[in-house]
Amino acid sequence: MNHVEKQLYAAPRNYLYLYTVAFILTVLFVWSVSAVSLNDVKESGLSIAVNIISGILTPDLELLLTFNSNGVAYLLVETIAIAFLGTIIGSILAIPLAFLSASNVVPKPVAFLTRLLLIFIRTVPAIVYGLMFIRVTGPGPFAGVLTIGITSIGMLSKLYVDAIENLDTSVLESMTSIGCTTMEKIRYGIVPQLFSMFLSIMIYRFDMNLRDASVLGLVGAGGIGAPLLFAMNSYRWNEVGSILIGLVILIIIVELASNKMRSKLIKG
Amino acid sequence: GDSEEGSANESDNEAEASDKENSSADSEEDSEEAAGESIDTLSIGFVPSRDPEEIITATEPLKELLKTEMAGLGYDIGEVEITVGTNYEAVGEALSAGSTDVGLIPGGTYVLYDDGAEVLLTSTRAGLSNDSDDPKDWNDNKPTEPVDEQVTYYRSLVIAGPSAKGQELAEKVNNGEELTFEDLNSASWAVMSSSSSAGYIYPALWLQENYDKTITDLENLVQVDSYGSAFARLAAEQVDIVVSYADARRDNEEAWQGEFEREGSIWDETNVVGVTDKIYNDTISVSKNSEIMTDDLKTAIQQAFINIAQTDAGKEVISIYSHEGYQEASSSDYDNERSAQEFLQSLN
Amino acid sequence: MIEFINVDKVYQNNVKALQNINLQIDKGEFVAVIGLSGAGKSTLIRCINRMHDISQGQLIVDGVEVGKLKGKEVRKFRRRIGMIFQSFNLITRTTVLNNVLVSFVPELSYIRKLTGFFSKEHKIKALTALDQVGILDKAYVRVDQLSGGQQQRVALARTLAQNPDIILADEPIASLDPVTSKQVMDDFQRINREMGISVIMNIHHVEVALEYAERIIGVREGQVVFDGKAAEVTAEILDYIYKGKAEEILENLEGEEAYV
Amino acid sequence: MIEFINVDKVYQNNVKALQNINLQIDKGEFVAVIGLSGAGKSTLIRCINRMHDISQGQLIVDGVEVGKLKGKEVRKFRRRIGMIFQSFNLITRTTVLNNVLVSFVPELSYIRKLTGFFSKEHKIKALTALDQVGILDKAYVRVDQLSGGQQQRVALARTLAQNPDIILADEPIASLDPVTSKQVMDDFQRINREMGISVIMNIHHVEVALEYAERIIGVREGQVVFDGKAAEVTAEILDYIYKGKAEEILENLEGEEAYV
Amino acid sequence: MYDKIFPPKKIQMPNGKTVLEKRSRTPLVIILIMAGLFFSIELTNFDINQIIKNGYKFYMIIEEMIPPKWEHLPNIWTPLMDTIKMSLLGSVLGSLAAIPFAYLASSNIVKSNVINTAARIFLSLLRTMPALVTALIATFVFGLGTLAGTVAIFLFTLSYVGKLLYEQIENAGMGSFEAMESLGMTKSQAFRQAIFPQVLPNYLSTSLFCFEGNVRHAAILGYVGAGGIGLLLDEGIGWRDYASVGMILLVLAITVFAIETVSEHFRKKLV
Ligand SMILES: Nc1ncnc2c1ncn2[C@@H]1O[C@H](COP(=O)(O)OP(=O)(O)OP(=O)(O)O)[C@@H](O)[C@H]1O
Ligand SMILES: Nc1ncnc2c1ncn2[C@@H]1O[C@H](COP(=O)(O)OP(=O)(O)OP(=O)(O)O)[C@@H](O)[C@H]1O
Ligand SMILES: [Mg+2]
Ligand SMILES: [Mg+2]
Repeated sequence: MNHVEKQLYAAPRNYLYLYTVAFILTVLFVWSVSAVSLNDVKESGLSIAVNIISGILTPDLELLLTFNSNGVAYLLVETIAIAFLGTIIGSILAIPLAFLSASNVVPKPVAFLTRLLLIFIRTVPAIVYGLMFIRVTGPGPFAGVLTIGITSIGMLSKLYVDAIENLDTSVLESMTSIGCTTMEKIRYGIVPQLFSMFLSIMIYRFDMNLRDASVLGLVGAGGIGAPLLFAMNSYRWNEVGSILIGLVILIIIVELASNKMRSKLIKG
Repeated sequence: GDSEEGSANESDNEAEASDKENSSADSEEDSEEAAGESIDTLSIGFVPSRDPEEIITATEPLKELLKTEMAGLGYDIGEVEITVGTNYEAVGEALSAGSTDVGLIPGGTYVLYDDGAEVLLTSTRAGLSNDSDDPKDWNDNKPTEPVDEQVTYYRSLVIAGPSAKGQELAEKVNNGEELTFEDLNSASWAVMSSSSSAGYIYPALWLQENYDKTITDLENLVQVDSYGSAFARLAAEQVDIVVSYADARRDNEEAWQGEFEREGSIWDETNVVGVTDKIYNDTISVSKNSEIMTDDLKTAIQQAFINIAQTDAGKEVISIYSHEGYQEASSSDYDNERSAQEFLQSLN
Repeated sequence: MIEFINVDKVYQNNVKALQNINLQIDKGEFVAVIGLSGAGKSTLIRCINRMHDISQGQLIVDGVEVGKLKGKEVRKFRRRIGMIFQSFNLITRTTVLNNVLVSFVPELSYIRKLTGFFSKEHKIKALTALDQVGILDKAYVRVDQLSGGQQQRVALARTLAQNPDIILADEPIASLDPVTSKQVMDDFQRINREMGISVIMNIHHVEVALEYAERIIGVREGQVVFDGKAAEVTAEILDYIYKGKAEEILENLEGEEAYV
Repeated sequence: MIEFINVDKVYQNNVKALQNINLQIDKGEFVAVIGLSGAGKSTLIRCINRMHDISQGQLIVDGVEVGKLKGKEVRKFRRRIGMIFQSFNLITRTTVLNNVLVSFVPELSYIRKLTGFFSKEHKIKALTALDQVGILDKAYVRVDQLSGGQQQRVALARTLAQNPDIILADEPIASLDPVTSKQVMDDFQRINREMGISVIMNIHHVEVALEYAERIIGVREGQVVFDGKAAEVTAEILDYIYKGKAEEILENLEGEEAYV
Repeated sequence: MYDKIFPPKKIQMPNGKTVLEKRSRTPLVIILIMAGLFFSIELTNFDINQIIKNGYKFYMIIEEMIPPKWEHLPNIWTPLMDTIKMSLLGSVLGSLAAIPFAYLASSNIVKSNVINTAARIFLSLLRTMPALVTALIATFVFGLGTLAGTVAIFLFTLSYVGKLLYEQIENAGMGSFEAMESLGMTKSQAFRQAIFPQVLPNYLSTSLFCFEGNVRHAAILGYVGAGGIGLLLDEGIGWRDYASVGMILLVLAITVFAIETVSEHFRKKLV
């Protein structure tokens, strides 16, 4: 046996680990497949689904082109306002939470506790937050703003933490060599790096918040969500269609713009 | 910015209010008008019990009506804000927290949130051509039509659909047989969310009274988001039974043969297999925790709505809820509902 | 003048990085420190501006004993010594000018520090520094859009803006290609000659070191094994500085049996 | 044998990277291509295995006209030509062995391709290749834990495992330090001599090029301005190859007015 | 444009050279953001005073949730498992299906603008479709219950992971991809060998993040009859039984925590 073959057999064997993971995954997968039962599938249900889709595809253009406070255009503007303000509130609230849960910034136990808190914040569904805020503000877009704000915190702080943990700290070394204090290092070494990253994350979340407009509808929190839900509940699918068209156009515009801005922020 | 706007509008409205001669306002109270209190905004919450989209547009005139009416009763209201909650809880919570002043909510919701809400009025509506509690009567006298008589209650129906199971149950009922719980349990049911009076609570009571069982004892039970959805599923034969307010079939008559693509009419294809107790109509309730709420204001609101319901314009507005008038109500009117809820919650 | 007197440096993990160093570097010298990877070059340089504390001995810079400085004094002391790193260590995602302006941060008033507005004089000083290294035209470009050589020049300008007496450079051309390297080394030379700033530089490229530096210090296993004029360096001396390990590496390569 | 006949290469942005190239490189040669940054060295090399398409002229490798190859043929053709990159281009986050094994991927059955399981023979071949470049002992180490020189050797092993006739190397030592560079260059030389594999290499380090290559090709502004034995290269020739641009760069630096 | 309106400032240097300093865009951006804020505040009736005044009311529901109603726990298991099952299945299938779409959407791999744009628009449309609408339609096609929920989650996961994945692919180092091509691999082989391992850790963590999000979203899907724990949640809210809601949320939070921990484990393994 020459040294090449020897090396062949020296391969570290983590097969046990791999097989265990693979086995667990398979079991989980099979188990989850049991959620699927095909016997509920009915022909007539399909035809209703087809009707729904064709309803969506033949939108009520009148609604789309109405420009009063019940028209899609106005509601979209309101939705933008809700998402914008909500994103800003969420982004601001997420900053301290992100720093407190970044394990390279604060001690481990603090990071862990903050993480738990974030999980709780994330777990409460928008509909429950909606109810909580309606108690504070009454129904309407204001409650929507706060709901969007708080539901954004989870993802925002997670992405913030990633950015914080990927900070380029080499610059701090050179600032030390210039004779900067810790505060100066943070202000000039860290903030500029984080600023554009955070901004880009915020823009991304804004884009998502616009899409979450429909969830907002559930709690009567203004914007396009409520009409969308009402139209759905009363099976006026061509109205749903016109609302969705408005939403799609808006979101595609926002996505294009936000992609541009984000890449500009990150790549310069 | 809000308060400024409010006060700016106020003067306009005052002018307006004195311009218009109020037909229905009491002339005695007219004299108090000058010394009237002023309220920046009065917010009214509606539940989405009918077609929310229509509620929004149809209730638009209510704002002016209410302002005029309240002005006549000595209250200058800067702005009437109307919101339609997407669910009952939103309106209930807002009312109990005092972030909404007035709520047009069902009795069930009122009872659930009565820690913070006080009922002022019960609506009256046209009765139906059928008011029997025997399901067979409903099937023999189809379709059901509204009549002139005003009532303060409605009923919920257990309706069997066109599926084989549904037809089988309907057959039995129409032959005068009593359905057993096994019969009912063998069918699949669609119910509304658990706080819905007609879509959950009263059917549950019906089961309790007749079979000593409750809804959660049913094996094939699904919850759906709206009555429209329930009937769509009934038409699609995804479920055999839906529970809904008595009028619902009239509301879905068109869709049945349209979007839901059924051959026969809704009256031919569905049958009533159960009729629940009387359900008290929607209430007009006010918040106990609202800052502006005083006893005088409550009386004024009470009076204003009764007056509005007597004008033609007002009738048209409230017809969206199939309200035709209002009667004063008190908390004890809802004791039945209370015990029903207590009972249901005790099952959980 | 920099003076090492019997300096030792032991890292926390008990690695003896420097042993008994005795050196004297005069103002205006251009010194290249050469030696194998891990020989202790970086440690040597970093002790000078107290990025690392020495463990034993004395290190005196312009009459001040570095080890005795405290808090604020250290920072003040560091301002007189510029430092250049292999990986440039610039603030990414901001402009060249901002990177140079950073060197004025410690001088700013409290409000300016917070808002980040620099005065016109500072801007002019920073631009002048950029001009000295020939990248004035890139002043408003984001640093991540520059080539490696240009980035190193920004770092150089940042250091120049600091108006230092001494520049410490830790392998400033290691990640540059030869053409760019030459330009950067020329910059160093010019700065050294025209402004009389001492330059102490770690460098892997022996031929470059010999070309630009006046004096070569050879470090091997934490000890100074050669110290003399660049012109005096012979192949044997290089062999001596680099040998110990070079052989080891070769041995490793030709090892008969390989284990994981 | 590689033959360039009147080859032109124009990039989509209308940059004329190569102009009228005529070259003939025989089997077993060790050729170094030198020239300034942007001269077209990389382009020249990359045309050979059709990583770039040429715009004009003919490029013939072992009797096959490269430009005429289609889809599958191109891939088959590329398998005979190894390529080494300046930045090694290894698959990070996986072991050295896996990096070498990928060179067998195009030969694998469909299922193996997907699952990534390699046969024992392939593994032995890969290990042998690692042995040839002397890093057999690192076979199961993750590549990101290796030094630059070791990483380049992994790349070399990957290419050797491919069993190529020709190796194209694009600045293989640009990011290595001199000691490691030497080791890697020695590897290239050994492979060239012992296995008779042709090596065509872009290189910035002229002195290294002169030491290892038999033949030097000087490229300037997309044209071959020198082609001859390494021994024949004089200072004037180097000056000629590099000059044009060096001046330009200097001019640039001293430009009077700077705009943003 | 901007520079025309606000001409660059000239900075005169002592040695006679001049530098043109472009006017900073920051004021413009600040003005835009301020305007956005102003309009948003107007439109949404945002009023900070109301928060200060009524803020305490926010906690009332939370207070009622604590302590959670432990007796509710036995009712939670089955629907929770249903929720996890449908989220798991939907997330696994969705993440897998996202790979080909992300591949097609990446401009550095597939060099066809038409295909890239088509794949991106598809993903974007899918993402815009509110989960509630997809879930509702799915209940008609697949019946009321978890299958419909699974389909809705599948589609959402596909769109979300697909978008993030293609962004990661576009940011991946192309060096090794190039090397693979030079070895004679096809594009998809080179992708499998060189790009996929690079994006794998992020792909896994995105998928797991999405899975975790889906468990939470599944809570909402109950609303349209798509099964799972959402029904129970809805019931608790409907009855104002916040102690039960609290119990459900606690169980959900523990589930989310478990998923996150597993996710961290694998990410550390891979990076
Ligand atoms: N922060 C540290 N903690 C512990 N040991 C260290 C530290 N920094 C360096 N060392 C060790 O000290 C010795 C000298 O390191 P140093 O970085 O000074 O070498 P160098 O000559 O700069 O090498 P290179 O050319 O690779 O940069 C090495 O053995 C190294 O492992
Ligand atoms: N993909 C491309 N598209 C357009 N132009 C290119 C591309 N690649 C290279 N060029 C241009 O072609 C010319 C030759 O580039 P090439 O990369 O071949 O130079 P090089 O000699 O390898 O330079 P270096 O030493 O910097 O690697 C340069 O002007 C370059 O800008
Ligand atoms: Mg070092
Ligand atoms: Mg090149």
